[in-house]
Amino acid sequence: MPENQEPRIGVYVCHCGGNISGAVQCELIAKALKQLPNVTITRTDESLCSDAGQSMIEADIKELGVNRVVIGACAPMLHEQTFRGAVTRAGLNPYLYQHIGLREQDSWVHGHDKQAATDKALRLMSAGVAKARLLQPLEPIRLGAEKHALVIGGGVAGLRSALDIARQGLRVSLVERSPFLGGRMAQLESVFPTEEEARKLLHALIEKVAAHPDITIFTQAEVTGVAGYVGNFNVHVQQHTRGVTNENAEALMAACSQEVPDEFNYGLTQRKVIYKPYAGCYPSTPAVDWENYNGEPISLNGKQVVLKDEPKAFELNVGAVVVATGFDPYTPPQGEYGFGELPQVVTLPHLIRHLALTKNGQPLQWNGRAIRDVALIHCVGSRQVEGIHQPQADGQVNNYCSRVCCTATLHMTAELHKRYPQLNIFDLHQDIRTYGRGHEEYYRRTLEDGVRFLRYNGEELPKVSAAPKGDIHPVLVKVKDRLTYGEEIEIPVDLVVLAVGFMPRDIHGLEKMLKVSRGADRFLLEVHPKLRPVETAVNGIVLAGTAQGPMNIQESLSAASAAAAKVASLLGRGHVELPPFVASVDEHKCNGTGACVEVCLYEGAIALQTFEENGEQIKRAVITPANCVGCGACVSACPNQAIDVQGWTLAQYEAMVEAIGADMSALAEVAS
Amino acid sequence: MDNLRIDALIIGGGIAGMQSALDLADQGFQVALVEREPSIGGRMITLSKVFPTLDCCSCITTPKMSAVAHHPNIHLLTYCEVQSVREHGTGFDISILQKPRYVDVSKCTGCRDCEYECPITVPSPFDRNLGAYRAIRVPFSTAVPQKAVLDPEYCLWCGKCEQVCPVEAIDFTQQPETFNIEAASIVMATGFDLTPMETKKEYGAGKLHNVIDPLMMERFLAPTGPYGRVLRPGDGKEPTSIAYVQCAGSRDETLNITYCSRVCCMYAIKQAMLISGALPMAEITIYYMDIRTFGKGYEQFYQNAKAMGVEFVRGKVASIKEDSDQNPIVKVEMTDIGEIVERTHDLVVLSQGIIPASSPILRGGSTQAVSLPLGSDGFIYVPAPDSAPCVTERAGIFVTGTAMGPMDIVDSIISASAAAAEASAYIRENGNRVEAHKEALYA
Amino acid sequence: MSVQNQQPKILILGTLSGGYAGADSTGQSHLDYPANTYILPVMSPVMFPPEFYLRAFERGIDGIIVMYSGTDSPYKVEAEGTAKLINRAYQMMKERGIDIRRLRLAAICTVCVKPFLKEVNQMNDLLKGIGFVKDELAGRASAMAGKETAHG
Amino acid sequence: MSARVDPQFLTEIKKYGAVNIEACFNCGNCTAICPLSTNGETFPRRIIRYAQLGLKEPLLSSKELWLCYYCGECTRTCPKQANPGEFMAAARRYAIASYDPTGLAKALYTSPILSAIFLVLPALLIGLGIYAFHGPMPTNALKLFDFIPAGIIHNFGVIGMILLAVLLLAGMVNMSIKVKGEKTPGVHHDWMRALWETLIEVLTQQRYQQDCETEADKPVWYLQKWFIHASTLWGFLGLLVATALDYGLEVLGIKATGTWVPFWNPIRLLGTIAGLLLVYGTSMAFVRRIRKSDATSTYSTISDWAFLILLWLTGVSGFLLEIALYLPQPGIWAYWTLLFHISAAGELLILMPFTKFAHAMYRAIAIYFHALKPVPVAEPAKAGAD
Repeated sequence: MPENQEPRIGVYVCHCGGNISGAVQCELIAKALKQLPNVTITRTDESLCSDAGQSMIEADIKELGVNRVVIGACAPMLHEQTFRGAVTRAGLNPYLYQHIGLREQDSWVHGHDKQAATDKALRLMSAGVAKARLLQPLEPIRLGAEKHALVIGGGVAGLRSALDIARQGLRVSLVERSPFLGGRMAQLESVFPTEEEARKLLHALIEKVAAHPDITIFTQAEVTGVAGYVGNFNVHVQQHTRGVTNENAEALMAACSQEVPDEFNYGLTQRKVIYKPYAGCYPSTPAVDWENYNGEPISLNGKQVVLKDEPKAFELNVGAVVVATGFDPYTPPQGEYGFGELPQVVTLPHLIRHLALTKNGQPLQWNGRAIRDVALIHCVGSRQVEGIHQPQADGQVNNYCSRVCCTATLHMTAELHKRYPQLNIFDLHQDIRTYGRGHEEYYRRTLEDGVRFLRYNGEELPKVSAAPKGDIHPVLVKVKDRLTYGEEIEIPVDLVVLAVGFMPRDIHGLEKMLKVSRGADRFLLEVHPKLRPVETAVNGIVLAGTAQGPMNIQESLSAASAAAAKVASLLGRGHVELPPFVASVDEHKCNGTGACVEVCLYEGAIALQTFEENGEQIKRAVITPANCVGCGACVSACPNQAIDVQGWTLAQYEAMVEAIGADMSALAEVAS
Repeated sequence: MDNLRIDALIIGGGIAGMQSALDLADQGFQVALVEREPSIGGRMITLSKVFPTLDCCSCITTPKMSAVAHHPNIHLLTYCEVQSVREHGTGFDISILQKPRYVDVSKCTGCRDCEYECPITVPSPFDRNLGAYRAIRVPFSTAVPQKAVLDPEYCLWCGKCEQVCPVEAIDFTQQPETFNIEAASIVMATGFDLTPMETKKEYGAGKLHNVIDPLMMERFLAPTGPYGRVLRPGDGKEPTSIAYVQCAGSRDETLNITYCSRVCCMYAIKQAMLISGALPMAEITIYYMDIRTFGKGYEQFYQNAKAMGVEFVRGKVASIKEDSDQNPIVKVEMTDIGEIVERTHDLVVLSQGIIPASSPILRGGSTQAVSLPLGSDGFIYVPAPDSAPCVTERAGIFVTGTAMGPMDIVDSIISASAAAAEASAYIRENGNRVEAHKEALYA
Repeated sequence: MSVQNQQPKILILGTLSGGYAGADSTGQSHLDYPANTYILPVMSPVMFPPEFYLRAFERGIDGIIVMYSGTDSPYKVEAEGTAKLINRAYQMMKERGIDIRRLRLAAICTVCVKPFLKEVNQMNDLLKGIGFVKDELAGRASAMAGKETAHG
Repeated sequence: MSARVDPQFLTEIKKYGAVNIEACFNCGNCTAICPLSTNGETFPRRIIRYAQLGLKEPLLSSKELWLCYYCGECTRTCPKQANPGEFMAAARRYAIASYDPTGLAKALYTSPILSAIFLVLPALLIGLGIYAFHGPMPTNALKLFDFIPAGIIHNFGVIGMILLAVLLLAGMVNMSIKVKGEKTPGVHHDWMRALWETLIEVLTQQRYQQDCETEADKPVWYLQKWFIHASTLWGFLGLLVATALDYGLEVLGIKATGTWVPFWNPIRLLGTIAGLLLVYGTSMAFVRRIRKSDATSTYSTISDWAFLILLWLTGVSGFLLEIALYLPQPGIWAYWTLLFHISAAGELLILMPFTKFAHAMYRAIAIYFHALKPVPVAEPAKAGAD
């Protein structure tokens, strides 16, 4: 291999059609640099990036045995890759090439002083030569990648991700914690802005997912452990028994008598512990609610059947993981706007279910009382202000906007008005945020429906209390209305609806297993909102939907498809290729101080491992290249200079600095 | 230009188009990216910083531009226009017009010698006409490709550029050329325009000296901008009182634009914060109806701006007039207290809304190349936004970014990746990929 | 050809996502600045131990500007980590009698042309005033020697 | 003090017009664009807000309602096209109906059938009633008051006027009590000055003239809304004065009604000019309403039309009578015209408290209270200053 031989450096200075040569005396530099040790050939060319220029370099590598290439030309941004290509074509490792920007950083900025420009070029080029002597061949980090992705979460985002990944020709395992697919979307009735039936849309998607040959669905399953890295994650999954068979399921469900509050209807109704959340759910077979089942036998056809959960554990090898674990609606603490104290105070999700349970034509009632006046309060659990709102269990307040609630609330008021035109509806908001396509239309519509909008200040919240005796309405809402110059307005109502926001979900330590982090809002955090908006800091783990933050269905779908696109790019080729610029440890120098591990901020990038050498136990740092970003924090931390970033070593920098600081007069003399 | 056979044609080289192209190309698809301007980068490359992180905008855009330019699977077609799109099996036959640059791009090194020699100064649309460039120029410093382009409308054909060009790249004889692309799918990323200032008479109809549009303010604030500081275009004075008029081109039935433009609240707040950095003594007022800071981290951004002293006044500005010193006077009811105020500011920024790009690709009789139904808001119609947000009425044509409605950069980028996922699935499902993919050599 | 050894030398460590790209932007704008500036691309300056700067001064570099991306950096540790390292370098410089103004940390973005020029010109002006680092290193040595004599 | 919402109130006002006001999202554009709205007395949004929340008392006691001349700027520029100008008109109709103790105004505004009956019946009754007392119709010379004795007209007129005054007074007192609000102890108001200002404003319509036309598209003066309105008002007032003077001369025994005078007789001249103005003003208003020239003339209630039609008919018939007086050989039509004129004028007077006509008084009251400013209290001499 040429790269293991004594360096034979080829140095090339580009005229760049006069752009460099106009200020820099290229020929002199070539002549001067020829004097340097290890420099085999120096050349100048009118335009190195031209075909002729590139061919000349290739020929030198092949014919003169040049095994290190230094090029002084335009900015590396423009043509570094071009020349790497040329070097590779000639059979040399592409990383045995060093690019020096002589145009943007020299000739174009020092054109007034050709002497100085030439002097600078000479020093920069000799620094390049100094680095070239120390260049080592590098290979991109190539990791085998399972053409198989794991999607955690069977809500709309998880389903969409799974489908889109499978559509790119990859295998997908979909893990859902509950016995049924569909997530939060199944609890909705109609969706804005199209007014389509939520479950109809959802089922169209579920059908595609279920029918796709490359998607395996695991319900009642949870991730219990994650090891490995991009391309090769080893995921432990535990799956509970469904508890019933296709044959006996319906009969058992009918025979079952134990009932618990139905979380699908937010406890508005009861359901059995062998249950289906709703007709037409997927899978259609009922399942046992193990958390609530009291273990007592169920009598079926005279036989006593005791149901048993025998969870099975298995492993999945996947190349990437999509986290689509969704959100929880905010639950107001006891007393917030009378919640939990006044029976007439409910949340928006409650009302959605309540309305779904109320048949068309049936009057609107709550707690057996006819509803004539309703107040809806926005921003419950969102846009909270420290000192005003009761903090969460973790001491924080939700200072973010939940994005969806404004349109969802107006969508609800439109629905209420449509079904009950006589209803008086009051909407208490801070700002109306109907930002999306077709959303402002809901604002227009509800205004025209006669909904009364009142605006409160986030620091002076509306007050909800029981109405004084004798009032025909049970609840009195008081609000200092900004639209009426802060006048206090009293609204007697029969029902108060709290438009609750999105809460980051407790995903049972999953984020720790995956080593992904949460942002200040406690939702899962992306690497960068614009550069990599659906990827986490852990390579190969991507986010889909509301696990990342509040989103409506349309936005969740887009995010899920985007996550699928990332997974497809990552795994499509069967291997993952990462740039070679990662840390590497010189095992002869490392004595296991652990200083590098302390400074590293990237999970799993560097760790101390114990080796046995000559009968002794020694600790040594070991890099996992897949997790290293090459920042070099470990390099400066190591007291023994045992770590370097490949391609950017400290020794190379020392050599370059030495070349820049060196006395060049001898070189220059020869050249002139 | 040779005819091409590719998997996907991306129309529009802004951030959405670039992201779609990169996502498809990274999966190994052969992609062509058509941009009608001489450089890719779209609107985003002209911006200063981005909300809510206040990252330098070009730091995010230029790497993507560069990645597009160097990607082995992307054919970059700048200064080109789509002339017609015809169905061809499950794919399309597309006719593309290459507009003449009068510069041989295979020779041009982007040295800008021609630009320095050119005697003709032309107002630069890149700088919202606040600055000027030459009749022949590299479009802007971070343009991709870094190739000169000559503007025949202004050129005197004096030949000076031809004399100084070190690589003989100037070619006055270039003619428009037409070539064909056979593509398995199309992604529309045609972007947006601002609501024209002229439409609102009460706001001076674009005639007031110190009332500007938000993209002008971006250029004032951008490190690459024409002045490198914030000033009044009327007289160059440094403004000490600056006002933002929200919903100046949205949510207004008198303009026939009833929708919310979605980005104006955030860009106004962002600009306000940047201005307070550049002009610490400046007082900034934002007149608004509803503050719509709905995105991740946006509400906190808004609260920070309030804490920094940016004044938020609720009330729709009714009129803007000008005093004898060309100071704009804003009249508004402060609805919180029910008082009418007339305030004199040094500079007013109209937070104009987003309208669909006036691209001839989309509308205009005989030039309508891609016949796609539009929604009542004028943006490309999406029949099933709650199940397939990027799928248009025409099979094989997908839409992304602001071509489908107002959207911020984050949402555009996510939507771009989603469109890429849809397009790639479509290509695979129809089994008409053109060739085995190439891998990016040094990704 | 002759070389100009009479100019103090400024080493610039520019991050690929910040200062180095900022210098390229300055070049694209064809704006002049002093030629005694030598820009080396770096991934992140957090890799340089404080001793690195000391050795650079010993090798004849008279001023160093670290142009990093700070909080805009793609690397989590860059902003805080670099500042810590530079502070340690300042300590060591003080001990060696090197004027700490010879080492500057500046956040430069990819299109920060004006801030780039400002930093370079400021450092150049400073060096014109305070001269070569070798004199400081020698002066310190002689001062120490003088001190010892005085006390001895 | 907190106020309780009444969601039905807006529905009530909408019966009086207020097209599309439900679209209003309280942006405040209308109030800021309004050339007449001033701090302390902002409108239309304040009034709209009262209506939206059902704050009936504040709405009825707001003089702002009457300070609006309905120039239409708010409606033209409203971002929701909620038509605030028309809302103000509707709210004024609602207020007229509320101040009116008889309930007739409400019926007129809200029931087309009732208004139709009420429009035709009194006029018919007056006509028939007077006709019952009629005398001959000499054709050799025009002797109008042979046909209908002037005494009858005068007596009917005086009785009608008194009744009218009572009703109007009731409405005015109703309104005044509401608008005046609580008296602040120790604060005195310059009521003389306010009265004077009111008089000037009523006569000159200065605010209408100065503020209510947008500079940019102002038509020639005689086509301006202000002039059309003012000429109607002046015409009406001129005729009223001329008639009163004529009657006064008879009462004083100087000249019997019906005595021939040359057309340059000052009273006759005043009548002629006033009649011309009235006919011009009402005709132009007609044209504008029929053409729906702008927002202000787009929506018209039956009551609005009735008022306008009656004014026009009274004006035109009066004018015909004057022509007849100077014709050498007037036809029998002149007598019928007189009968018609008296019926129309009578109807106009009867309708006064119940239709748009009432704005003439209510606006004056509002302007008075608007002009009422506290008298600066002289600083009490400082104790121990001497």
